Amino acid sequence: MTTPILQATGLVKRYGRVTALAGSDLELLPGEILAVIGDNGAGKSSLIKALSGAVVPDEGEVLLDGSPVSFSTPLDARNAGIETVHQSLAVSPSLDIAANLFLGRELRRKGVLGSVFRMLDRAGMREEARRQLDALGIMTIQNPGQAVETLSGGQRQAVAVARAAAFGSRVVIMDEPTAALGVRESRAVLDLILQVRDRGLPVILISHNMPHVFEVADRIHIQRLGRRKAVVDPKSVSMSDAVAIMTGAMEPPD
Amino acid sequence: MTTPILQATGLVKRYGRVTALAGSDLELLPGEILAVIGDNGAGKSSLIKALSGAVVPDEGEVLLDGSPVSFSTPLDARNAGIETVHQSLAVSPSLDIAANLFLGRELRRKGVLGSVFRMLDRAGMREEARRQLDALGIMTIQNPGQAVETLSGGQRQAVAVARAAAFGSRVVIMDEPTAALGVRESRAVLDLILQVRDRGLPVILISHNMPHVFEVADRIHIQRLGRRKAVVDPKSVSMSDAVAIMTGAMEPPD
Amino acid sequence: MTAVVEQRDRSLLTRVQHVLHAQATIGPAVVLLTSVIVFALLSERFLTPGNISLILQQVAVVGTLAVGQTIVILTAGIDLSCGAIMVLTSIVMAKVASETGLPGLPALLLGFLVGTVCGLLNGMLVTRLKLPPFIVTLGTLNVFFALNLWYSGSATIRGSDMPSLLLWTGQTFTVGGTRITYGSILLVVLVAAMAFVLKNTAWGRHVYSTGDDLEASRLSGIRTARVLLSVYATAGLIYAVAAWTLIGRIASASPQAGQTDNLDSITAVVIGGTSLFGGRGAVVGSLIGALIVGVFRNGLALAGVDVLWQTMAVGVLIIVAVSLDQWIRKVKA
Amino acid sequence: MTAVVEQRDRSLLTRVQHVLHAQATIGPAVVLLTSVIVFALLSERFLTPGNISLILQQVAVVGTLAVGQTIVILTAGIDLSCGAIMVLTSIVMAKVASETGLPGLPALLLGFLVGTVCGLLNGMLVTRLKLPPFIVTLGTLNVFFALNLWYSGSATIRGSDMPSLLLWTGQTFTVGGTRITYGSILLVVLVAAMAFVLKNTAWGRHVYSTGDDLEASRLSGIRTARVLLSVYATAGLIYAVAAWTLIGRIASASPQAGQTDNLDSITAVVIGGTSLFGGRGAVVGSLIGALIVGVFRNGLALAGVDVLWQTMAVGVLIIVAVSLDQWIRKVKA
Amino acid sequence: GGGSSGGAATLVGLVTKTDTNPFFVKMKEGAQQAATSSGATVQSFAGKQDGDNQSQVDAIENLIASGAKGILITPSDSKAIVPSVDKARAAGLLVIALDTQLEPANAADATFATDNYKAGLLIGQWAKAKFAKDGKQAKIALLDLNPNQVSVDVQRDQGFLEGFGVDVKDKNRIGDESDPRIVGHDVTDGAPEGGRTAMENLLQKDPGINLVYTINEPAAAGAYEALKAAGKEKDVVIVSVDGGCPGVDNVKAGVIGATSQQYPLKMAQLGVEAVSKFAKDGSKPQNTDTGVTLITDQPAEGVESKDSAFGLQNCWG
Ligand SMILES: Nc1ncnc2c1ncn2[C@@H]1O[C@H](COP(=O)(O)OP(=O)(O)OP(=O)(O)O)[C@@H](O)[C@H]1O
Ligand SMILES: Nc1ncnc2c1ncn2[C@@H]1O[C@H](COP(=O)(O)OP(=O)(O)OP(=O)(O)O)[C@@H](O)[C@H]1O
Ligand SMILES: OC[C@H]1O[C@](O)(CO)[C@@H](O)[C@@H]1O
Ligand SMILES: [Mg+2]
Ligand SMILES: [Mg+2]
Repeated sequence: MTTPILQATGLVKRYGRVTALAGSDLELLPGEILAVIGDNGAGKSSLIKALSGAVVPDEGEVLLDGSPVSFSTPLDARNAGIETVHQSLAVSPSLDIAANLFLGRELRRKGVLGSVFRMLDRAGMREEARRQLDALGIMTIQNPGQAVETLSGGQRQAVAVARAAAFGSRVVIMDEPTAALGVRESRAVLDLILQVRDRGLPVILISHNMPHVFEVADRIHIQRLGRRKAVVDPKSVSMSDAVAIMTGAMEPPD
Repeated sequence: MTTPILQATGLVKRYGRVTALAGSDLELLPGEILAVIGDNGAGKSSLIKALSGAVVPDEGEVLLDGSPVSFSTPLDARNAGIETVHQSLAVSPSLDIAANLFLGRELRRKGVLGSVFRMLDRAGMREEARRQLDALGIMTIQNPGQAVETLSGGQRQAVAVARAAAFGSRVVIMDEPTAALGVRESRAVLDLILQVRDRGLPVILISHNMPHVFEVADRIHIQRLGRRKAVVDPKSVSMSDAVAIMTGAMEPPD
Repeated sequence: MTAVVEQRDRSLLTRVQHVLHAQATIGPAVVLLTSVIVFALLSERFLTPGNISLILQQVAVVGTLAVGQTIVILTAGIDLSCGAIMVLTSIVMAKVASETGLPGLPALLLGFLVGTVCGLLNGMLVTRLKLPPFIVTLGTLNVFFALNLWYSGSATIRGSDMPSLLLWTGQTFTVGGTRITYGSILLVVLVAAMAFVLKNTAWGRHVYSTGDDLEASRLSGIRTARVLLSVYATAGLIYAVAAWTLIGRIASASPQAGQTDNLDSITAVVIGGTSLFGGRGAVVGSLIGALIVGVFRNGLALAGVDVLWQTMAVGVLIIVAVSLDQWIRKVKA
Repeated sequence: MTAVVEQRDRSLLTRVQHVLHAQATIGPAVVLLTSVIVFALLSERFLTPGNISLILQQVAVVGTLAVGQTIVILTAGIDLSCGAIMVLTSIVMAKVASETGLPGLPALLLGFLVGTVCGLLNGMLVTRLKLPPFIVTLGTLNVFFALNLWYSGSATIRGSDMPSLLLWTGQTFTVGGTRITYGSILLVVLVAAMAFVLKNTAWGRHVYSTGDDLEASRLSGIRTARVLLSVYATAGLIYAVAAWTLIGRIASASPQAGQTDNLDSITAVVIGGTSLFGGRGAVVGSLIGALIVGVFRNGLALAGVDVLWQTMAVGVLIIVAVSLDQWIRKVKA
Repeated sequence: GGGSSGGAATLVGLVTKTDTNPFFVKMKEGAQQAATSSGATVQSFAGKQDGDNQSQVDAIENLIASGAKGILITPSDSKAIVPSVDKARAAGLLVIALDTQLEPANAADATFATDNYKAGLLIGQWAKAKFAKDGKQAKIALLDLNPNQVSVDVQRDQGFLEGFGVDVKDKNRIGDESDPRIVGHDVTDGAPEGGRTAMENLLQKDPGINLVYTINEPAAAGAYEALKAAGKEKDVVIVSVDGGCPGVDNVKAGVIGATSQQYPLKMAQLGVEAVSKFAKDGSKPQNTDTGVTLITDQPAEGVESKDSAFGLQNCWG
């Protein structure tokens, strides 16, 4: 069996009296789209937060390419090549699109202006942003210099997705990226996910939308009560069975 | 033809340079579920905000039971029997469930305690809340005295939905009530909507989820570019045609 | 909605945290109790009835202001102008009575009216111009202070020129050999009444809800602008009550009084566990907060500690008390 | 994503609003210009080079503080302790030099160090204890002020006892017959440098982004705690520069100075158009804000208006300027 | 105000410590009166509170810019203000310190003030005689101005102690004494609120206090309220400085034992006249002691005093 590119074992995360993760495992194989489904509160977001450095798990281990890693900040995970679109879009409303795309990894000017005066290469970033957005074909944004707060919810979502897709080098994680999107916009994001996978990058996709999940996922991780209940193959399990496992109405096939 | 219970004609709403509503109409017939669909930014939320007093339209008219009304605050609409679940859940996190259910229409104690000292009937409200939640069968909340901030997103959604269903006397409006919900929770909300309709109350449902829309709607209002593009019958139009009209790929049949 | 996995906590600390969490104002109360015990051990004079009564007198003005400040902060506002409103109203009460010979009661009521109007002005600027309360009251602070200087002609009005009603708050009565001022009693009554109203009336609930999430409250059908207006106006009225207490305390009305009381009242509210972000807190906490500061200043003074270190102690206290309170609140129900 | 329906605005007012909106600090700039013109018409003495230079001198201290205050407010913080840090560092610089005979440069650097450490302490309390900046700095304000009283022994240190470097900011040079202090120049240089850094470096961007949405910034991979620490520390350093300017300005170091400068610096920032909610604003605006207040005070004084009305004017100014600015910002791009 | 047109009226600046102490209110009045009779214009400024040096610095500069001929100032910080005074003098203005000496005193062209040391000395001597006569052991509380060791504060406090026969050690420093009769010092900001709290604190330290020195009468009024609330007003002797009408009333009522009366109106009048004269012929005035009178209804052997009737005839505010 191939080593998983990203693996978690026995993750535990407590918030006060609530245990969000009660010993959860996860395996992401190279080049696959792994969907994560589960009821509200099943611990899906908590799981991917632990994988992306957004929270530090109380117990358990995360392995990247087989070697243990410990992310204490989102930056650590990002530096390891893991890009995440969080459920609560992590964008800065007052900054423009280009600034948001490059947030935390700004390009600097060449020469002394950059090295001594630490000047940003604004033009470079705008151009690059323009290029990325075009390449992804996800939307026709007029001007990467537009402030994100002037975008609609769907457009903001697109910026966050574009950022992850553009910079992810090992893993891309998306937490309900289409929840607020219209039909057409959702379609574009699904296409983008497939596109990313086709570039060879594995994707973790959290979604409540079963048709979407069954359309794009290679494998489906079913989360229940803070644990991985099962991993199923969308080609061999029906949508209603997956939902039944998810809600506890049915035991997973073994 | 029956008079629509709620009707809007030529609504216009501008935000600075953006025109969210460019002369939008709407008709809600007695006892029906009217779905409103449209791209992100098509003006769906703006439309129902104008109907529920959350914003005051710049132009246009709203008629309730055939007579013109003008709601300058959400309270006006509520007093007229229109209950709304907004896309950005309007709940008060630090208050408990019962307090949220009765927010703005608190029950007072009987006798002088209530009339002179204006004391709240806390016990009465808790009991009534308990009863409402049970009757709706939407969830098993242990304790109506629990603060809303301790609930999961899905549970909060449920509180907002329960409030609208419990107090709506003329019209219930729901803006993407299932967007953040899991499969099971979405199911419960859809059942609730049907239940409300069966009580004889008409419902406006905004949703991006086409299967949901086609399952419950009696008629579908398609919003595009700030206007009503068409109203279609889900029994005679296919899902893909509805989406095509919504995105402008197809002209509505006339 | 998945049922939540509960678990029994093992650590003692977490258990303590839970017990404390159950009651909102218990954090400040613990701080108060602890400091009282420590100071009682440091000086046998501390726990005498006379000294307790003195502390109550010393916190009466700031404590009364803190009642008004609390309701403003509960709506996610802040009132930098409270001291200025208090001074202005104290001057109005005193000057009108001493110059026109207006009897005590109408003079007092006129002062209450002026305080209410000042508060209303704040409220109108906050709700109509939609400016942050910090900015509004930073502005009106200057305006009210200037009005006060102008109306008073910068002159102090002495107690002997005023009707006795205005000085009543400084009068004492004796209970079991201890002298207590009516001003202290007024504070306690005010706190009790406000606590009742906040807890048991729809208005109180709307105050919390407005501070918690303004837009959500508005969409829920609360007339948030009206709630805010009523809160600022009520706060103004309470500052006028504080003005009455102030007159009694210094037996005069001085246009330069109360200049540090803005921050002092905020300090009391904050130490008392009310969140600056609105929606959370209690007026009883603010009274306790004012008492904590009073106990520290008095206790340190008794122990012969220099004012300088009292100031330092208040600074440290703010940070420690609020941290403690936040630690207690961290446990979600 | 549906294309947005645009429309041409017809009303003149809306058009004016749009033009103003294009440039962030243009609101405050308009206010400044208008007031300069009005005062120039009221008094022929106002627009003389000497008077302009005087206004610059008078705003130098508050303006410098406002530079530090601006970056703190940009992160959605607030610094009530800036005046206390300034006074403390001015006393440290002056006393160390006058008592131990330390030469000017090391004394100055020591002061800078102390300011930075004070700021760092604020930053640590904000990031580690996760307390609201208002509360942290309300606490440290008392702590720093007490330290200042303690270290100074409450005594003013005279300029004649200090090395001349410490007084340099008060020295003047003459340009075209106008005397300009080095302190004013220092302020202008500081504003220019900070404006450059905020606009053109990643750090600047992260300051805005952290203030805009802390959690979003953290999730985007910004080390927000580090950004906040660096902001508070830098602000502390800038307050130390203000201390240097203060010493030059009053040619002495007084432990009693700067008590009202906290609110004054916030006033400058707020009039300058920076949002108290963080993420929006510019340091140039704060300089303009400080100048507006300075122009008003000076202009009214020249016109022979009583201080009382100057105070009133500042109050009204705050509200009017911020309302105007908000009105301009209402136009979404 | 006015003074915008060059050449017409002589502009005189008056910079007081605060706007609110009746003493300074009186000064403003005195200056105004003198200005009307000598054809000058007065523009007044004040600090935000006692001790606010920065506002006074700004005021001096604005007056220089306004073309004032002279400045009358009661310095809040007698040391820190000196460089600004130097600036004004260098710009050709006449600067007169009123009420409170600069440090050094000759930093001003002249000082028109009470001899504050003497004001303190008189009440100290009076208290000493009174306590000797009553055969009581004194327990002294000193309610000073602020921690800044301002000249007026130091002079009165030390004068009082010397008058009372306490070894003051460094005469330029408050609080370095080690006499067991002294219960303690506290600061009042020269205002009633501060006076009350300071009195309360010192009473806590030693409830047996029976002699209270206060920097001025507003502070004394606050102190009295504290004593009253503690039921001690009958057992304690208060001495003060100012001799304003309310203060003298208090002497009459027995609230204050003795007070050193000052003459702020005179200070301001002389000041305005001196500036007017300077504007005409450039002549500079001499230092003037505006006088001090001990007011008490319980005269003491060997200490010259007047009664409250005299006090009321000569009081201000
Ligand atoms: N910061 C937090 N503080 C307290 N409790 C939390 C926090 N984050 C999550 N929880 C709790 O942990 C549990 C798991 O939450 P999580 O967000 O991981 O669920 P989810 O599967 O992503 O749900 P959803 O589908 O609604 O997004 C829930 O009970 C939630 O209330
Ligand atoms: N408060 C506001 N200020 C400025 N622009 C707004 C505001 N509210 C809505 N808009 C703009 O009006 C347009 C219509 O928004 P609306 O929320 O009505 O769309 P919607 O159809 O509900 O979209 P979605 O499906 O994303 O909820 C959008 O371009 C939006 O950006
Ligand atoms: O605060 C001290 C000041 O108070 C006065 O006594 C007036 O009440 C002045 O003489 C003195 O300068
Ligand atoms: Mg989630
Ligand atoms: Mg919407």
